[in-house]
Amino acid sequence: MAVMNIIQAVNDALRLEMRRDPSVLVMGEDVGKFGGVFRATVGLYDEFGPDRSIDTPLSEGGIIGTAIGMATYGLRPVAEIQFADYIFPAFDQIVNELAKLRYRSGGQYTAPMVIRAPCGGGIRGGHYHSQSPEAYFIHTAGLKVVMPSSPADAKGLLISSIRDPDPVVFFEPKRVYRGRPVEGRITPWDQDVPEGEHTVPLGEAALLREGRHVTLATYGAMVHESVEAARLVAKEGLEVEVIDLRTLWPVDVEALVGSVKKTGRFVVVHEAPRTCGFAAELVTLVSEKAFLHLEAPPARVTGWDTPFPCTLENDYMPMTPRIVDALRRTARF
Amino acid sequence: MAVMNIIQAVNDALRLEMRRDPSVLVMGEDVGKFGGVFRATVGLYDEFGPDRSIDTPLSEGGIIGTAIGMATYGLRPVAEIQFADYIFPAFDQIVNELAKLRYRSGGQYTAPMVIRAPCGGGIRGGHYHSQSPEAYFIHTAGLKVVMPSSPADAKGLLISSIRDPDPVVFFEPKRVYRGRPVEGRITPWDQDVPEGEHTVPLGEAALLREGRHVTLATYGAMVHESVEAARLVAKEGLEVEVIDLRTLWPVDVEALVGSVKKTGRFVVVHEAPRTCGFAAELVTLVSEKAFLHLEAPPARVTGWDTPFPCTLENDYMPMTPRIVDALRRTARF
Amino acid sequence: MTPLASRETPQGPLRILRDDDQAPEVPIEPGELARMYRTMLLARNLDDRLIRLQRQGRISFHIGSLGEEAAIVGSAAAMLPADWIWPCYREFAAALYRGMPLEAYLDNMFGNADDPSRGRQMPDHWTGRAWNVGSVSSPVGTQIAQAPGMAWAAKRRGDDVAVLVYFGEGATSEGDFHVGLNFAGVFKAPCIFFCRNNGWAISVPASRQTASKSIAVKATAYGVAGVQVDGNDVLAVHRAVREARERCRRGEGATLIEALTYRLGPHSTSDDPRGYRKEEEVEPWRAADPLPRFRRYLEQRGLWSDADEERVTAEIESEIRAAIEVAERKGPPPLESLFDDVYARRPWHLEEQYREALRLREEG
Amino acid sequence: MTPLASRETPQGPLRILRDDDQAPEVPIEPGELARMYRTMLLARNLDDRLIRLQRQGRISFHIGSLGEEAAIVGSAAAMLPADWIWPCYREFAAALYRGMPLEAYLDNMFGNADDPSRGRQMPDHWTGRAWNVGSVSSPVGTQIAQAPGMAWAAKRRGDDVAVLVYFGEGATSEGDFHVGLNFAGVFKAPCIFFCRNNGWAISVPASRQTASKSIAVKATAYGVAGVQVDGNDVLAVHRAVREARERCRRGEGATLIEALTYRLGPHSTSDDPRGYRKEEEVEPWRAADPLPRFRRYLEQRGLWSDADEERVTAEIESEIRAAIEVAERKGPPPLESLFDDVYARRPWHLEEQYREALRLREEG
Ligand SMILES: Cc1ncc(C[n+]2csc(CCOP(=O)(O)OP(=O)(O)O)c2C)c(N)n1
Ligand SMILES: Cc1ncc(C[n+]2csc(CCOP(=O)(O)OP(=O)(O)O)c2C)c(N)n1
Ligand SMILES: [Mg+2]
Ligand SMILES: [Mg+2]
Repeated sequence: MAVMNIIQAVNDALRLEMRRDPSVLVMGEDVGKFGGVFRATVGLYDEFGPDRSIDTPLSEGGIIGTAIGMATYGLRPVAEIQFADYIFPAFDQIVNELAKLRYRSGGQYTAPMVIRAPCGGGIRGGHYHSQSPEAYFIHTAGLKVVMPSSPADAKGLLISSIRDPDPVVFFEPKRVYRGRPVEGRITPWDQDVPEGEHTVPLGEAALLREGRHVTLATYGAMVHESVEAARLVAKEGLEVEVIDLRTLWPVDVEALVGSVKKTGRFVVVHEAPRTCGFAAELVTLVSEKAFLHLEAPPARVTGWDTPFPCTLENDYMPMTPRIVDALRRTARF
Repeated sequence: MAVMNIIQAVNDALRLEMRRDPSVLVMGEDVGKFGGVFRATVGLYDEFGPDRSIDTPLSEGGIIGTAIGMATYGLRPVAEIQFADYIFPAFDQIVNELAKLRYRSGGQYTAPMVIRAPCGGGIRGGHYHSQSPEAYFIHTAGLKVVMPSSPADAKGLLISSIRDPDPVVFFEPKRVYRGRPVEGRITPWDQDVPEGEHTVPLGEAALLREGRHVTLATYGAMVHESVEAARLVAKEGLEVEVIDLRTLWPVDVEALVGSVKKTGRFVVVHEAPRTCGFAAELVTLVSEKAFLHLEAPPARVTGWDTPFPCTLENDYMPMTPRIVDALRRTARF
Repeated sequence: MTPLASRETPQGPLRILRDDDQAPEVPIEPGELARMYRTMLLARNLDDRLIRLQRQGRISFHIGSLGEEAAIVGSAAAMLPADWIWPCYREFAAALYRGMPLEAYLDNMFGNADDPSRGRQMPDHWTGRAWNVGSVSSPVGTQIAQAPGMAWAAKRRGDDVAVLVYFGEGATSEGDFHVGLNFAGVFKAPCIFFCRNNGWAISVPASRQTASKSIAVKATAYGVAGVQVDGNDVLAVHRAVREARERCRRGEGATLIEALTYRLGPHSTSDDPRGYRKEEEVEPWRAADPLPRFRRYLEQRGLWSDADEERVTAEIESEIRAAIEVAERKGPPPLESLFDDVYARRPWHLEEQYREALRLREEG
Repeated sequence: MTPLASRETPQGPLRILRDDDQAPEVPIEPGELARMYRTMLLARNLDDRLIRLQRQGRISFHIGSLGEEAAIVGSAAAMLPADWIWPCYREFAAALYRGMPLEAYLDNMFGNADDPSRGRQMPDHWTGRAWNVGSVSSPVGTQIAQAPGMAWAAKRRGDDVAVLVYFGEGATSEGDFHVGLNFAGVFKAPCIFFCRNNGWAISVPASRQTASKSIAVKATAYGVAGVQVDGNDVLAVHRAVREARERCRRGEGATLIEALTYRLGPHSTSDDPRGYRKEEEVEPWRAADPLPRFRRYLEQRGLWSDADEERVTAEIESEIRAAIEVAERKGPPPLESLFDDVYARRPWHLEEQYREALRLREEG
């Protein structure tokens, strides 16, 4: 076991996989010599050289297009998009090409690869350093979408993603990249992480807290706000079951539906804008599969339907007080 | 009144708006001299010349980027994306630029414009000539999203979209572009369309059929499948209220919720893939706003979560039999 | 060739087949020359037949190579068997030349149960992995951004494999053209960018795509070699590609080749070019038809005769007829195929959706 | 200038300020020359002050122009008042030169209630419509694809307005660079593409962006004029842009200008360049600092003196101090501003969300 933050855990996963499998490589803007603007690929250039830790020209479309080509030929690229906000110049390559290659070729060609992208707000980054674009990719058939919330999961999920036969979009919640132990809070960051081989299977949610009154599903940085909210309302006797989805798609539907069947109430928390966000999918799934168990309307606690702001970002993101409010209202309904 | 199909109605709307306002222009691949691969801009080059009916190089990013520049300077471009499947190279310009320009500049700059894109399946076009990408744009704050189902609405909504102060993504269901009167069906295409000035306000749904047992919300080509399904189940005594949303976002929430409060049952039909599709948003909205009225789980009748296929496209799209099935099951629940 | 003149660079495009039908030093085996010509004939015949099938409603679509056969076959023939060829949508002749059976091609045209892509894509959107041939995608230009990755991967693996990627001059306007060429330049990828400049992108003339003097000159912007070649001269195309292939082998990186040719037919069966171009423009290009031009060369070398032409044409026709008959009779792919290959394994939601689709089919 | 040599094109970049600090025929009014220099000084001082503010945690971020002041001010000064200037993120000096008040700039730096963009964007992401200055966007290169549209719109309206659009050499790798230049070429848009080639894109050297000989040479690929200029020579930059502006007026279309300069500071306050570049590389560029170079020229013409320098520096410092004091004391924008300007009018769902946010603020 070693104490790591998420960045270190990501770095550890990359290093281990690159040692294990010579076809694995990292690529992107500033990822090579410099080790990435968030330092996720630091040291890999020294250990594996410029052919496996690749500084690319400044083009996300080029990064993903080239990575698709590499993967098609048999390499296993882990491509970094410097901020999730900058994934859109590569959107066509991801949605029309990467996601459809296996299907359109009847399995003749595949491009298993991982796209890593730091996402989310909380660093005063405004419109273009704060977005949470997961819904776009969840809506796209052929992609898997993952977002860890803790160092151990970051490591285990990233290793699983690299080994997965399908393309994975791997979002990293940058607000909790470096951990931030907060007085009195459960902080699953700066955490003990297994050294060496450690995998967390894709498609399995984590039950972070058991409870019988409300089910709360969330992921990424909002896990920590949610756990804190659950802790606060527990003092009022409200027992919240907190589920960290970890793999967003394909989601662990059994964990979700099983819990809601038990609690009868459902709250989803995410930073991304509300309309057509992933919360809508989760609410609908639960309503389809546990309708008769629902005792209150499922609630969405999400970013507002505006571009991500700067000064007022704490009014934008669904922080603990808003989650507490939603839990109380849902429980009281 | 004149009998028109959707293509003719779109053409009529463009011509009238170009006559009314010299800042309106059309642009895109093949839209100028040739009049568009679907003939939507035919005749505009002759009447308005190459500066207002513009053949562009083959680049969707360039089309939208340039259009944003034009709109910022005060022109009113109506940009055609030849197929909605090809909108993704312009995704960054739409999502990061067009949608956010007003917000990020505090209203100093705006880029009111319309992006027209034929969408949807039913023409044996496979992966890349059949997609329905509306959810990506509905999820993006700052955009309005419109999809007509009939010639009269196509004309009225397009004129409103061109005059709207916000950017509008205007999807045209190409399967019903040219009308196809089908024996015994209500076919709101090849329809009488008001000549001259005719607007349909954005944000107002159309009630196509009243009913008291189930509310069915849909849009685009699936309106016609849905109306037929409603007609069929009416023979069994099942009275379905059919709502054509027309403006997808901001949606006419009152019409929707009002109807569900009356019927207690809700079915959404769209061609786009199910997961994180617009149906999830509509189901969630209704569950948030009419929870206690719901007597059955809202049902989604949608495309499957696969790329759009070719040979089996009629198994992919939610055609009348599937809608009938969902209506019966929802009514029986 | 008159029609080329207007689009020539100062040096003029590379030509080998002279007006007197001779050609100096052609380093291609006679057998291969004949095979090249035969493939061009096959493509020509297929185009003709498939357009008729589409008019009869027996297939839904075809996008042909009429007039561009020399550019397509000449380039494919210059590559080595281990090389990768990544197509645009007009290069079925390249795949057939590489060995993809006519049957496999027609299975895709009919989208039947035996289509290796299981009827999921439109006609003319085939995949030929077994012959190191790529997967056709409709979005214009996407393959250009991918090819450098394949080429670089081959280089890193130490394989002597180069990648030939096809596209039209319209595709050069897409961002993907830029990023593909730029990455190839920076990474010295063994990649050959082959632009069929056929004069038109549907209704838009090449002059509207770019204000640059030529497509080949764009190579300068990426520090890669740029070559302009007479695309209706199959030997010149072969030479240009073979030279680019040599540069790849020598580690000198990528080449952008512009083959000047002309789309003699419509863009596809969905198109009628009379709406946007004049017959006067087409006429000189008809006279420059690459098939008779190549045939005259073969004839003067004694490698081809009227008898060969007749015999091979008859062979081709009967092959095509037989293959169509078989392909057309095959049923559609099974419902299950709709839900496979989205992922390596079918996840729970697709399993549910498959069961729902099955129930609906059985009940309806 | 030693440091330029390695990146010169055969002809070498345009230079006007000679090593003896003289310059022939400078057609700029003395008053304007002084104003240019003053703005460069202001930018230099602001950079210094803002970096300190960021270290003190009083602002969250700054991205500076240290070493690039000549490229930025020289280009902005060459444009006419009705022209549009569309910035990247380093050109606050261009906006200030055009008349945007220091207060407005600092309101953005603090994201306060008076920020014209209402604290919605990061520091250094301002908008200056009143001065025909654009809106800063972080995504690299997006403005390049938009500028030709503005320029073409102006031309169609019959306005004598040209558009100057800024970007770094890193941005030339994006697809948007390609499509912007290509559309400008095809539409003969009166547009000036101004690339600050400052040697680095964060940690990536210019040599890694492209294998082409220069950025300027890429103009060939689009049929537009290409010019390379010594970006630390404010007079050469002014001349290159003014000549491009003349081409616009004469209807000759766009120009791509590559200004060779150097980012003397970090990429931004989030960056530490010691992690990727050696001090030896920076040193010669420090010696080529555009401010003393311009000052020596002004001095030898008798347009500037030590006394001027002292007086103006003091003026600038107190202006900055005063503006910071005011800006810092202003409160944040009102909650309502979060929900405005998403659309022209607030739709039902944002009205609902605003009310929800308000309730939460009031209750919490
Ligand atoms: C991204 C994208 N935009 C538009 C289209 C529609 N389209 C199909 S082919 C074509 C013209 C292509 O021209 P060119 O690249 O010259 O190739 P050619 O057809 O002449 O071989 C267009 C616009 C498309 N398939 N993909
Ligand atoms: C699309 C996009 N990708 C990545 C980034 C992150 N990023 C910000 S600035 C920068 C480097 C830009 O270099 P250059 O264009 O040379 O401009 P400079 O900073 O040197 O002025 C990068 C990679 C971004 N802002 N946008
Ligand atoms: Mg072409
Ligand atoms: Mg730079």
